Amino acid sequence: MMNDQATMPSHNKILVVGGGIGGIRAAMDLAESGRNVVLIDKSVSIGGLITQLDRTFPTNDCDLCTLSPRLSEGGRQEHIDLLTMTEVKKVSGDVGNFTVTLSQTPRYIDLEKCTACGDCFKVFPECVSFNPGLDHRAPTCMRYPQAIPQAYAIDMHKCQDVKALENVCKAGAILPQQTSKEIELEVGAVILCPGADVFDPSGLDHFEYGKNPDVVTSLEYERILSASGPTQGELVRPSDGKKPEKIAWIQCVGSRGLQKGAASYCSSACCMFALKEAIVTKERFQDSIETTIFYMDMRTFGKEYEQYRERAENEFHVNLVRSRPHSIVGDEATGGLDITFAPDDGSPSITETFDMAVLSTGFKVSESVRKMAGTMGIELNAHDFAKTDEFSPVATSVPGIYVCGLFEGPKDIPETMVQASAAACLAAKATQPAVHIDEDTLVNLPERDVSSEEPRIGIFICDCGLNIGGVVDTQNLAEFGKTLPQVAVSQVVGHGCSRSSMDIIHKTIVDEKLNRVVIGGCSPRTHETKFQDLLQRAGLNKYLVEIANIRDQDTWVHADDPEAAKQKARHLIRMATSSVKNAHPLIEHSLPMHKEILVVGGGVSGMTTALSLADQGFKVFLAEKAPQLGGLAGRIKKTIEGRDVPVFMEALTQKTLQHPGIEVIFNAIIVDHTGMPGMFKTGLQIAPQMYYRQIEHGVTILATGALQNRPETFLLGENPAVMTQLDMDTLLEEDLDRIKAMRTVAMIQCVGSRCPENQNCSRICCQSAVKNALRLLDINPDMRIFVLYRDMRTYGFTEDYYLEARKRGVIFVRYEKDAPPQVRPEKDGIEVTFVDPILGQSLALSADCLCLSTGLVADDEASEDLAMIFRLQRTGEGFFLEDHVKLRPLDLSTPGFFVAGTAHSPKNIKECIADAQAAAGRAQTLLAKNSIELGAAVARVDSNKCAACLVCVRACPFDIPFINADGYSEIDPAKCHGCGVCAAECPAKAIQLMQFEDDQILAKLDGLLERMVA
Amino acid sequence: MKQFEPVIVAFCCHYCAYTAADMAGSKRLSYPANVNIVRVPCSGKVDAIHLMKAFEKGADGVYVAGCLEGDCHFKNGNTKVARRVAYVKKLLDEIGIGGERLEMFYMSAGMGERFARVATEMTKKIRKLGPNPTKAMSTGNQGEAVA
Amino acid sequence: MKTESTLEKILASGNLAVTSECGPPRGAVPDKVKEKAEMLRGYVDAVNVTDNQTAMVRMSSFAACVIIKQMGMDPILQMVTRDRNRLAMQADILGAYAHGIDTMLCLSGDHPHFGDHPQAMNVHDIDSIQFVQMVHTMREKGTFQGGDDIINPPKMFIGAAANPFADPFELRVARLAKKAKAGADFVQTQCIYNLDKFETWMKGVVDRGLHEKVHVLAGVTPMKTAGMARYMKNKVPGMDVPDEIVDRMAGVPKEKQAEEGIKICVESIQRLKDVEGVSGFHIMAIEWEQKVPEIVKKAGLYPRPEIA
Amino acid sequence: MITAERKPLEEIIDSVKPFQRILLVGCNECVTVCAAGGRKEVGILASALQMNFMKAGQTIDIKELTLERQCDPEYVEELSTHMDQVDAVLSMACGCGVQEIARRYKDKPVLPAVNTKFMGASERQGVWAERCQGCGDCLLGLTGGICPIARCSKRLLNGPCGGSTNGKCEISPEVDCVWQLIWDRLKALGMEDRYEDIMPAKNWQTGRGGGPRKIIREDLAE
Repeated sequence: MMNDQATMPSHNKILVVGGGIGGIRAAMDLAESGRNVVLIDKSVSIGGLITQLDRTFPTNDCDLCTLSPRLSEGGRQEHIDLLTMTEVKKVSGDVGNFTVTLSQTPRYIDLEKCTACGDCFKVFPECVSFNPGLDHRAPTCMRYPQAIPQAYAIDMHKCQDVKALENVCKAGAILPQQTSKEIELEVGAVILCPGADVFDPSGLDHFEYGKNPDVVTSLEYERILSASGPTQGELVRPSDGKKPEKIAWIQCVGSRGLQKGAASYCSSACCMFALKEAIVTKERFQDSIETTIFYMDMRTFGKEYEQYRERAENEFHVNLVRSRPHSIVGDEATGGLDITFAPDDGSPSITETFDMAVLSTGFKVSESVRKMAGTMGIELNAHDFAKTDEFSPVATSVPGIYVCGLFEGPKDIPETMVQASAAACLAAKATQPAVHIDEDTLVNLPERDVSSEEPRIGIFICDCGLNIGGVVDTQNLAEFGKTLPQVAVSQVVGHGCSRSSMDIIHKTIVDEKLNRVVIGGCSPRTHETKFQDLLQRAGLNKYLVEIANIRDQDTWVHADDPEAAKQKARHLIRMATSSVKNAHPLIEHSLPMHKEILVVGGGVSGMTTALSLADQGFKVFLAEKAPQLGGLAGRIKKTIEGRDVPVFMEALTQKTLQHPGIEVIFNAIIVDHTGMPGMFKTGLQIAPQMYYRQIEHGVTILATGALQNRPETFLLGENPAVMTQLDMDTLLEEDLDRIKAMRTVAMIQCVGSRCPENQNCSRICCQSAVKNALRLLDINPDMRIFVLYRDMRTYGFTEDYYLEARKRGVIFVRYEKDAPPQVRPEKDGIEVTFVDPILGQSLALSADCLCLSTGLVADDEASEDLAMIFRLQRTGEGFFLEDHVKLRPLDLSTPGFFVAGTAHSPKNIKECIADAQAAAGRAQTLLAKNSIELGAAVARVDSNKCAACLVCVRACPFDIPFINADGYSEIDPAKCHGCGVCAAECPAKAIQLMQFEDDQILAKLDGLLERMVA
Repeated sequence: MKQFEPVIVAFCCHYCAYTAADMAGSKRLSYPANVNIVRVPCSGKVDAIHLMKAFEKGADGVYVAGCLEGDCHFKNGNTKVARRVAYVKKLLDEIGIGGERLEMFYMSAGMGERFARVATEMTKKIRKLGPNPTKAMSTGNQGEAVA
Repeated sequence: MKTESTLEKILASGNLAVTSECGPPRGAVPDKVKEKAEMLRGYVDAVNVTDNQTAMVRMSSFAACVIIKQMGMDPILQMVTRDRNRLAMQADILGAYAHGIDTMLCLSGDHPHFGDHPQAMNVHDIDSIQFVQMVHTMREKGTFQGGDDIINPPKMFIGAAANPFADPFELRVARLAKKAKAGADFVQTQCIYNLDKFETWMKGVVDRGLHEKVHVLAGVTPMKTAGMARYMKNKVPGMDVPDEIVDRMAGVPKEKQAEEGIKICVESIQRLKDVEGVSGFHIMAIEWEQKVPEIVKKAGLYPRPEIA
Repeated sequence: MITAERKPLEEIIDSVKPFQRILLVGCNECVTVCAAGGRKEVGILASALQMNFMKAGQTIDIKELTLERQCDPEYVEELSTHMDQVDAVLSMACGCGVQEIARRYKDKPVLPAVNTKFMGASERQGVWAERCQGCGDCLLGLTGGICPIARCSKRLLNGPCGGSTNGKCEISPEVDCVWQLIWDRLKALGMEDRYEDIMPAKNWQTGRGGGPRKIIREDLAE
């Protein structure tokens, strides 16, 4: 399929530049919504930066494992045309019909032929290069085990004997004569997600990076930790291979303008990055290792990130030291690193010795990307990132060219995923869906009838890097598998979900004529479908596989007791094996898809998501509980960049109200809900008459927003001089005289956030404070403004405004969580007392106005009701809980549900808009389908056993069973939700729930309790 | 003589308890390896027979873990099974196996900690109760099912 | 006169009749029967002899009646359908009549559930109304329920029970009508404490002219203590004790409560005397027979008329 | 339907003690519907018995089988193939089933595992109540379709006794006074007057009074 453009009409093609996680997400969203995509990456395989990460917070999963299924999906998607080692030369034309010229440097490998056997590398290691730092023994040019495409690449210049190299390859896949070629395509839109480089600290002599091998960047440290890294996941000190006992992280290297050549912005992701690395390190070595993070402000502003920081400090005892070390000096004697720093309590500098230092280097736009942008005529901002508008976060200055991920601005994975989906949504608008191609017929072998065969079980054990292999001896486990009855094959397959392993399993199934498969790996929740698809491709019914969760539910939780873990792994394998014997082929049912969308909430997110979908011809119902649109954003006057919010909101509201594709339902309360993705039924009651209305829709998007927090502290609500930042925002527009009259204004941050009542960081308060401070100074330049904060979290480019505020004389004073400022009413004002950390003594100031940064809290009441009615999970703070914190940030765990805006977590308007467009993009991936595939896990009645007793009819939570004309219970598989309650209650045992049949469950028990000595 | 290691079967609903178990995994919260999970789409799928057979086959303890009350993905499967569990507890008392070897728990998908705590408590409790009486007589079966 | 019954004669004479009851002992002790009956001599026209009351085994009503008859007093043979089938009942009726017992009360009887033999099978071959009908047939047609002729058919003066207070209330008058229809000559009512409700019922009875067909003897029971009042109110099915009564009993000191009970009982009789359709009183002084004379006196029902 | 209830396990256990190989037979009719003796109950009982004996270090061999209907010879015949491998039959059917097996297999002990209760209806999921005593001479036409024989504690045919309180029977506030129900129904049907007709003494011959009963349909009987 590679490089074959024939199948694709150009008008509906979209070019995605950059095969990082953002590019993959965008490409997959587009492909799933029926668009044809050309995904290009300049490196030899896709994956981008994330493939160098060991694990990601907050679950500390191995990222390769969470990502790789996505990647091979990416590879599998028939709509995606993948070009590696390819860059954009030229773009002309405009939205709807661009002409792009690509240039592809030679790989010297025939992708169709290369089997990735690795022979070429074994003989000629020198011609393969591997380079995200720290690489002593270039293992292979496949940058990580799950690389796509699954093929090598040759660096011909490094090759001495081309002939010999050619001969090495039995597949004859090496093409020395290959030359770089130019490809020209017609595309409707372009999405840029080229990612970013990380700051190179070698220029900073005071950190000895490059001189001293024990000073590494955070990315290099990831590689050291990574199972697929140069040290196979062994944590050793590069200098002498000893296990380090003290590691220091130094934050803001190349960010916040701290060092020469450093960017002035905040790189946003490094704090969590460092915390995660420290926690993972602690996890590995508990108390035998000491981890210290030197930071200025701990910027854990994302959803539940604050709690993650709490855990780092309290559970894992990571030392957080607020200070900027001024030097790292290697100590020849000890071989250690002397780090000198000044504690922020003003006490004199200290020097402490560490074994390793990790520099948390920030992001920067690479030269090549800057050039590319130039050729496209894309406007860049002061920091060379693509310029975007606060009200249109992923659109570049060139219509039809969209941007997502790091190139738009420093950010972490979830935000990148959001922007990717948003960009996909907008790009899709510029193009037409392609003719839908049924994938199965394309890739699957015809299904083999195994009904007459004796079970031939194949057991495949993943080591999942160290996740499983590090705790139990997988080889030994596979041997054990061989001893089980009816097992034909039992083997270890490395990363089972990796492309190569999947191919091995595929081949084994076919060659060994297997008719049942057991995978010993991670949770079926995340990987079952992947392996089911694999079976299908291998010509087996997808329900003939059983997954033994030996990772999440064994090695991850019993790492402390390898023997127990080993025994349990055996149990789980035995259970799965004896149960899979009884599995039999099942057929799935499908239903027509409702293409309508229900959007709940008419704020900026709700309206934007509704419009994004309606613009593409979908019918949208927008249910708003208030009698007008606008939500919280409707009360905001100005953005930090000074944009006029009311004007924007008014336009948005009018567009929404006038759009023929959108029906706005005011005063609407959701009262009931049934159905499944593609055919939901939701009941509304509409005030004031409270009449009832039911809406049929295919997907649901929750944009129910959040509430401005108004805790009754610091005299808020009691004293007219005390107000919230939101009040101040209004005041700034409506009562200039009062502002002019103010001489001193105090602001207190983290009011009602990062506290026991609400552990969350509200994310937006720091920037609002800075925003209002600057506006106050605009009106009244000699006003004295004090901002009392715990950590200034002006992430990304908002750091510039923080800087500006300081330059313009705003005084920022930090306070400790346990020593908050005290306030006392004064005549016409407020006295604020606080402890100055430098002087170490408390100061009092009289303010004309006290401005509280109260942030946002979940609308607990509303979200609780909705969670109840829609059966959704929520976080402790009452925000909706996404399906996967990193990779599916807007998908809720109930299929067909998406969340956008502050209902997900506190966000500013720009982020809400990105969310809204992204949610629309995600929704399209479902709506593109014309039928709903129902699982086969449905209840089936054996009419011979049925006593027509009505128990199932009465027990079914959804009233599906009925006694049919023939006098026995009938259950419509299309309607059955597959809970199995009827099966459990049937007194005649006449009902079985497919995939969970009694004999399968009992067989599991047999497998577990079989009294055999292992 | 090494301490008795019970075999415990936990029937976990896919949407909450099983997810909570995975959550415990990703948070690396360790709990006794004695607990073996059987995944069911809804706790309401767990049949009285499954519970009985688990003990008959030699489990020392069994528990069903479903969604929090009111949160069942299928409306009320969890409360339905809770009634069954209570019924089977009586049966077990009648035949001298001991109803206290069977329990019902509720937890949400996010409650990895609770899953680990429940697993630990249940294991402690069953350790105290000793092996399933059906194994008591047939010699040397004690640790074996675990071995 | 339909029968030889003294009670019938008293009622026919237009006097207010007075009956009371005597529960046979739970043992073969004839003296107990005599003792109780003796207390009533001269103060009542006839003495009900209960039949395994509250489903507790006692000396048979038939035997106790014989003893009382031998004392020269007039017993009323109570019989319940609970313990006998139609054969046994007819047999006993023949036997009783052979001993000169000429008045009886036909009941269905309390459920064994309340008694000392809850395990017992309750027969209920026929119900109380069919029972009345059966005794009536024996007297009027001279045939057994089965249809065969009786040699010297027993001529029983037939009584039944009526509970004006049980539910459904609207059925209560109709139920009396049914008993009348079946051939009841008199009814003795459940103890009356709620006089208003009784009067409502009585009005219904009079409106239908039932009091012409069947004599209504108003049942009264003196209460010993406030506790008893409360018990009757809450625990005894088909019993209606208004709060005023309970409060009034509770209102006086313990040692005075018995006295108060008697007072209430007497006042009730006084008031009921003037209620149209009431043709006498049935004083049920359970295990308190010695108080009956006092009540009868205080109620101005003494001396009893002499009827030859 | 005929309703039944599993006997206390202790009683069942005692009854099977003398035997080594048990054939546990369920019935797919009434006892399945009233959750007393269907396939599922058979499974649960088998498991319970098994455990009980394992506890004592003994093993018992239980074969589970559920017949379409235990009160029909043809179905009961299906057991014949198993009979020589068992020492006793434990039946979870109503009394009819137990007896049918006893009739067919003269030399095998048959033990009842359930108590047959009454002919009833299911009031709701899991609740069954008595409705008919099979008197053989139905009078429901006269009592508004509610049976005083099956549902009055004293089988009164001519109205409520003095114990009827707030629509409940004197024996327990859990029990409805059937005559209250009948009366309400008669009123609803405008048949109040019916009440005053005296219902004559019942002829019990058509019922148990007449000894064991039989129905013979000449046209069908062979």
